[in-house]
Amino acid sequence: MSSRRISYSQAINEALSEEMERDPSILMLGEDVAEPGGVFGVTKGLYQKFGGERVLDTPISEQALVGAALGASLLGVPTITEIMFSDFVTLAMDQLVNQAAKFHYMTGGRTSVPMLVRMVTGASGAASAQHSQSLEAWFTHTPGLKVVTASTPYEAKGLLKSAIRDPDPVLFFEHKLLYNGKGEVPEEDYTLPIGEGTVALEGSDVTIVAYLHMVPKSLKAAKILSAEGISVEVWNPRSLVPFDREGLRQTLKKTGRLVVVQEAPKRSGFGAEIAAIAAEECFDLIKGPIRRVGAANTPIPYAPVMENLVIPGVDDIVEAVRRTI
Amino acid sequence: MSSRRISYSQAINEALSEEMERDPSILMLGEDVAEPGGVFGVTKGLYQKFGGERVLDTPISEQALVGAALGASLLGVPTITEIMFSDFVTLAMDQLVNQAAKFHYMTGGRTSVPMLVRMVTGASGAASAQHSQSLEAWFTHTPGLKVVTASTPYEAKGLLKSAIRDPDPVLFFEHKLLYNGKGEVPEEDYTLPIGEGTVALEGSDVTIVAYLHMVPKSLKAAKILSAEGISVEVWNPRSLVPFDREGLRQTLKKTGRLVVVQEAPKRSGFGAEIAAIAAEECFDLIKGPIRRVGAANTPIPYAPVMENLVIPGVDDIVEAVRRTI
Amino acid sequence: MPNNNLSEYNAEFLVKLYRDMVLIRRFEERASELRNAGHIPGFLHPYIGQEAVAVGICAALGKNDFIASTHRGHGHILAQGGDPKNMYAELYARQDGYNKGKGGSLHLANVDLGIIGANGIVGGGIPLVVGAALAIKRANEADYPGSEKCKGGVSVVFFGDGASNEGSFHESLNLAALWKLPVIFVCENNLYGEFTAQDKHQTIKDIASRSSSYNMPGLIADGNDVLDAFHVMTTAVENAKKGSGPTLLECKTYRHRGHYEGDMAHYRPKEEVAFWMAKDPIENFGKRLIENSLMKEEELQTVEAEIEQVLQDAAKYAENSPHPEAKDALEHVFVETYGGRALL
Amino acid sequence: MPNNNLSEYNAEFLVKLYRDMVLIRRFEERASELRNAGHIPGFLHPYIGQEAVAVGICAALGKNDFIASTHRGHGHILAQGGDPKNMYAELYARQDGYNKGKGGSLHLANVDLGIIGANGIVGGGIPLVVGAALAIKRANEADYPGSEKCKGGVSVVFFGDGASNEGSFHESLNLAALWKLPVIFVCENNLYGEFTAQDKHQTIKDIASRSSSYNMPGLIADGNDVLDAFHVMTTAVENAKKGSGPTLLECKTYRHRGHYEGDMAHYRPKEEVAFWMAKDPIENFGKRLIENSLMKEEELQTVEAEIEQVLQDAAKYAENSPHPEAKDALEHVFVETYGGRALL
Ligand SMILES: Cc1ncc(C[n+]2csc(CCOP(=O)(O)OP(=O)(O)O)c2C)c(N)n1
Ligand SMILES: Cc1ncc(C[n+]2csc(CCOP(=O)(O)OP(=O)(O)O)c2C)c(N)n1
Ligand SMILES: [Mg+2]
Ligand SMILES: [Mg+2]
Repeated sequence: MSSRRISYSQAINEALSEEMERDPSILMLGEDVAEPGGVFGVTKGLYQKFGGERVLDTPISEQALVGAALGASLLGVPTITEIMFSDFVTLAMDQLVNQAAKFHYMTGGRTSVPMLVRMVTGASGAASAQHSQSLEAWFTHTPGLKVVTASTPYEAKGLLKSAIRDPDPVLFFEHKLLYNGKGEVPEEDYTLPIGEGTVALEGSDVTIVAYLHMVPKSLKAAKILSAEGISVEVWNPRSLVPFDREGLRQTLKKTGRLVVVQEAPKRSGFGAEIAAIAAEECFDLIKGPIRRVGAANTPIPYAPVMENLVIPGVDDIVEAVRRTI
Repeated sequence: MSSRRISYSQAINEALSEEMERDPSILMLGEDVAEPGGVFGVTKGLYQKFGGERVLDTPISEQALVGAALGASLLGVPTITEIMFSDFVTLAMDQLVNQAAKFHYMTGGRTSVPMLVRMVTGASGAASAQHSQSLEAWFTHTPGLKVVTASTPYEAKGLLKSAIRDPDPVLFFEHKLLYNGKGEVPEEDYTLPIGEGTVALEGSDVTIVAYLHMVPKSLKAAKILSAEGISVEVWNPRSLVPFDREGLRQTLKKTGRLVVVQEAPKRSGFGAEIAAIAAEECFDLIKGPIRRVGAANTPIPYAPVMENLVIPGVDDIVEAVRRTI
Repeated sequence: MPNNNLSEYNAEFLVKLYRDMVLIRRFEERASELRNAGHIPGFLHPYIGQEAVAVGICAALGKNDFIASTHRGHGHILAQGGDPKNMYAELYARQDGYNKGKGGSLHLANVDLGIIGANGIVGGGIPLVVGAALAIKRANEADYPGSEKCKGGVSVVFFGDGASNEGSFHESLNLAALWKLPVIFVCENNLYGEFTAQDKHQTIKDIASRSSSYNMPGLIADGNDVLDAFHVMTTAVENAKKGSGPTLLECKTYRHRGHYEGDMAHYRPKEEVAFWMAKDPIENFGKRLIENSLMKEEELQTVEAEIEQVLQDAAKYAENSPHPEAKDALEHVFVETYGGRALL
Repeated sequence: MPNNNLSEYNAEFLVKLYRDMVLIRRFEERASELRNAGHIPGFLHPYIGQEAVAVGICAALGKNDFIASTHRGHGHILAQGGDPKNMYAELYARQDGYNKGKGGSLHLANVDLGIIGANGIVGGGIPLVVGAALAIKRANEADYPGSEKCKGGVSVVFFGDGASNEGSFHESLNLAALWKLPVIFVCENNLYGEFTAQDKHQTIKDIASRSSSYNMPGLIADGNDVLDAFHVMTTAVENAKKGSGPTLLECKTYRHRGHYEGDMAHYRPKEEVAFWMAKDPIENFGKRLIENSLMKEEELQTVEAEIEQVLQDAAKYAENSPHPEAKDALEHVFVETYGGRALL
């Protein structure tokens, strides 16, 4: 396969474009996603390519927007929806949680909901408390929703394509700070399997589990630790639901030590679930306390100096690993 | 202190009534809480006692209802709000999560939000997927919110009073299946401290951590296990935020074995947080896998035979404890 | 067209309207009995008194048209062609229920019949039909596998006076109007949301008037007159199908019983109840059919007898339908489970 | 009362209106420069062009009155008495900011000044003022510690045309109307929600007309004429204070710049921009003051000079204000932390 370096946001844009080309029934909806191409520019050119019948700007009405996406999906028109900042999903929780997540189940399997929601997530640029949250854990606690994350352009394109093709409601988390980062992406059509984690870095002393923007941070931490003679394996589950238990077990077999890293507040984040799985199912492999790194249990403050303290940094990861050894 | 046996719902009613009497600024809001006295009858008589100026029926508008409670609280009028079924809070998430939880913080401590939200929760009576959920974990993952639960009439009255007096936003979870259960409650005014767990049953082999309706179920399980010679300690954290880490450590010191029980779906529930705390902070005390009991990761089905399978039962708890020994 | 003039309609059609209303009434009465007898485990919100709305509205619908319903949904679903057998089986929580026992009254659905589902969330169905109409619009524009199922259709949502205060109402009407989608928003104003009278939950009388906020037509029908509901709905459907966009249609009606089984509805003034009982949609329509020599008294009795039989059979069908197995609870969380991984 | 007639008002008042508008304009221009110079880390949504709304509206308010604002909130906060020093300090993310550097532009608040807060969520502030009005009502009825702070007041929310499509708008107006609360809902229709023109997000022109859904008065003011905004608001405030309930007040206006700093606003037709630039609220009001001999050209210059000084001082104040310490981030999650337990 030939490949080239493109940005994460371009990788997403390509996935959207190619999938909409593949399937003429797919619709895209969101606030300023059409003519303006999205606040982060991720959907640029799609309106021009597919027209206003398929790429729709909506009013500022998150509940109706997500509900409309669900209704169309129920009738066999797959939808791709953008939540401009994932914080705004708080306005659409009923449609996602009570309706979309449960439809297939409540109808005894007689309906399906091929609905994809793009969640623009994470702290970036002093956006403060209502534009910086990482809310993925809520949705992993909502049976009926799949939750997928991407940490590189390669993952973004391959996983997003799979997520669009998935017959169930999928929330696809994209981190703002990753949009401009570049990476190798094949020229050819490809998909990555949902539900399979990946070893981002091989190592033998400790496993760091990380996803989204915590993957590059963990890789940096691993580099620093390697200089100290600590060999870190970085394992990225990629999708949180489904979660690759076997992958987790495999890496713990190698290392026996676990540090779980998430950007969301530490309390009750998905990192707790990962730690709990390890403590329940891999206890035989675990050699010491399972450490978690997450944001402080505070809202996200505005001042960069405070934001830096709250959001987990490379230092925090390094420190947690050191304490684990 | 003299006491008498009253129901959990009467205990709540007394707490509401006495607190509104104590503080003439408190307002109560909700759908059908005033004249009708609430769908579950919990607020009966309060409208008659305090009048329509203080006990207000609202339209079916959860977002405005919760937002109005917040606005009044911000101006120094404490509010008590009922979410008739906690599933409906999905419609008020912005006001709770983006606004109420963060106000004190975002304003650098210059405002406060003495707001109490009663969350009627849990599965009961084949109410199916949209009237049965246990959503407390979401709110424990939202810094700025306190999360309190009650498992007996005594706890309900004492904790609710503390929660109403608390200067921060508190979500108070009440389980429908507990409403009719009776228990001893003092005649005199009393409060129970938020942030302190309680040993519901002393034991030495295994600790079960449980809250809400899982407490009585765990006590039943303990009885069965006791007949098999297994001595179970049942520890109830009462409040999830703040969480009594020291209490958890104390019980684990005794038993070294942990089973965490919740009614919510197992994945990413608050039980995961408890297990993760134990695996991180009490690893030195832990003798074997930390088991979790929670609902199956499915929506709640209608048919009782299926609901029974999904919601954790006494059997499930017994089985988990047996596997832990 | 004088919408109330029986002579405008053929007799067969009129008898069917009558029959469908009786079916709903008796279905609900029996459901209540079956619940009291312990056969139905969950909530029931009886539709009794409002039959003319469901029947009049759905009579204006055809293939490729879709409805979304509410917690008080049995009437809508029967009117849209739901089979009492599978409906009772669902209420009984059995395998032959439309939802295989997983949904119950609040979630009865069958997309093949154009029923997007009852709903446990007040106002929850309103955004869904905006999406359904979007799918219809897509199917009108392009061919793709399945597009034939909704080409040319309209989508309809039922909701109550109480629901008209939810944010979803506002957002959905705005969106449908903006996109000129083929939606009819049918508000059944039965004067109460649970135990709260309309004048204690909103400051307007005619909910139809809210259409002006969206530059959308707002129509009012007598919700106790099946022909009026049908007639007004026909106009709205025509407009939707010819691309003129959505309509808000308010049907004024009343529920005869409490909000749910068990509610004695003491909060309603006696005179109000009496006023509306005198406007019983079935009794009055039956009388008119007789007065106009379209049916005879005995024929009304025959309808009753036939329906009695249908419902007896349906209840028996439900009773004989196997219970689901406990482990069925673990199915249908996802279509694609990735070898079970998604379920853990 | 001929609202536009300068002779109805005293000169001091008129000069203050002018001055307040200039303060906002220059505050925003400078904020933009300070951001470009790297002093302000977060988003900015400049209020330039809409000054007459904030100033006209807040001029009708007094002690015990409260406002809630939006992402485009600086103008409202200045008009309500916010001090540029503490505002710039907040934008700079410093300790002397109104929010001690924890909030930033989107969350500027000071309840003591009657400012319930800017808001990062479109429509997020609308329910808050319904609650504020409820507190006012309670304070009017009863005495309790603190009740003197809001007795007799009104509460006011600013929001945009885009926000009028959020469910919170609908629910809040219905609730306020039902309870006849002293609220004024001020919609600043600047014809765009982000990059989307009004006719692409709703099918009406006059958002004030949505008041009819709540049987509430709906008024329209020229949002580029500070006296008109003031006059219409005065009526609404009087009604609210005498117990007649809420008003929806639409102010027609325009933002001169892009949605946020960095947006070049290419999506707007040149003629439209030119049309509105010609209606500049400050320039035109200044001209009228001169024409009516209420101010002289030099006096306008003096105002400019004074404000230049105020803002220079404010920026200096901000620059000299200490940075918060990183560990301050861990404070103010709760009032009561139960000895730190609540924070872990
Ligand atoms: C979001 C939400 N809030 C509250 C409820 C509880 N509830 C069920 S039915 C109902 C009343 C609905 O009134 P209306 O819309 O007029 O319909 P009707 O019952 O009169 O048919 C309420 C409040 C609910 N199911 N969902
Ligand atoms: C709930 C929510 N949705 C979307 C956004 C992103 N956003 C910020 S401002 C804005 C436009 C608001 O338009 P309008 O209400 O007209 O106010 P204006 O910007 O014109 O002052 C949008 C969509 C948001 N902040 N909150
Ligand atoms: Mg009703
Ligand atoms: Mg605008």
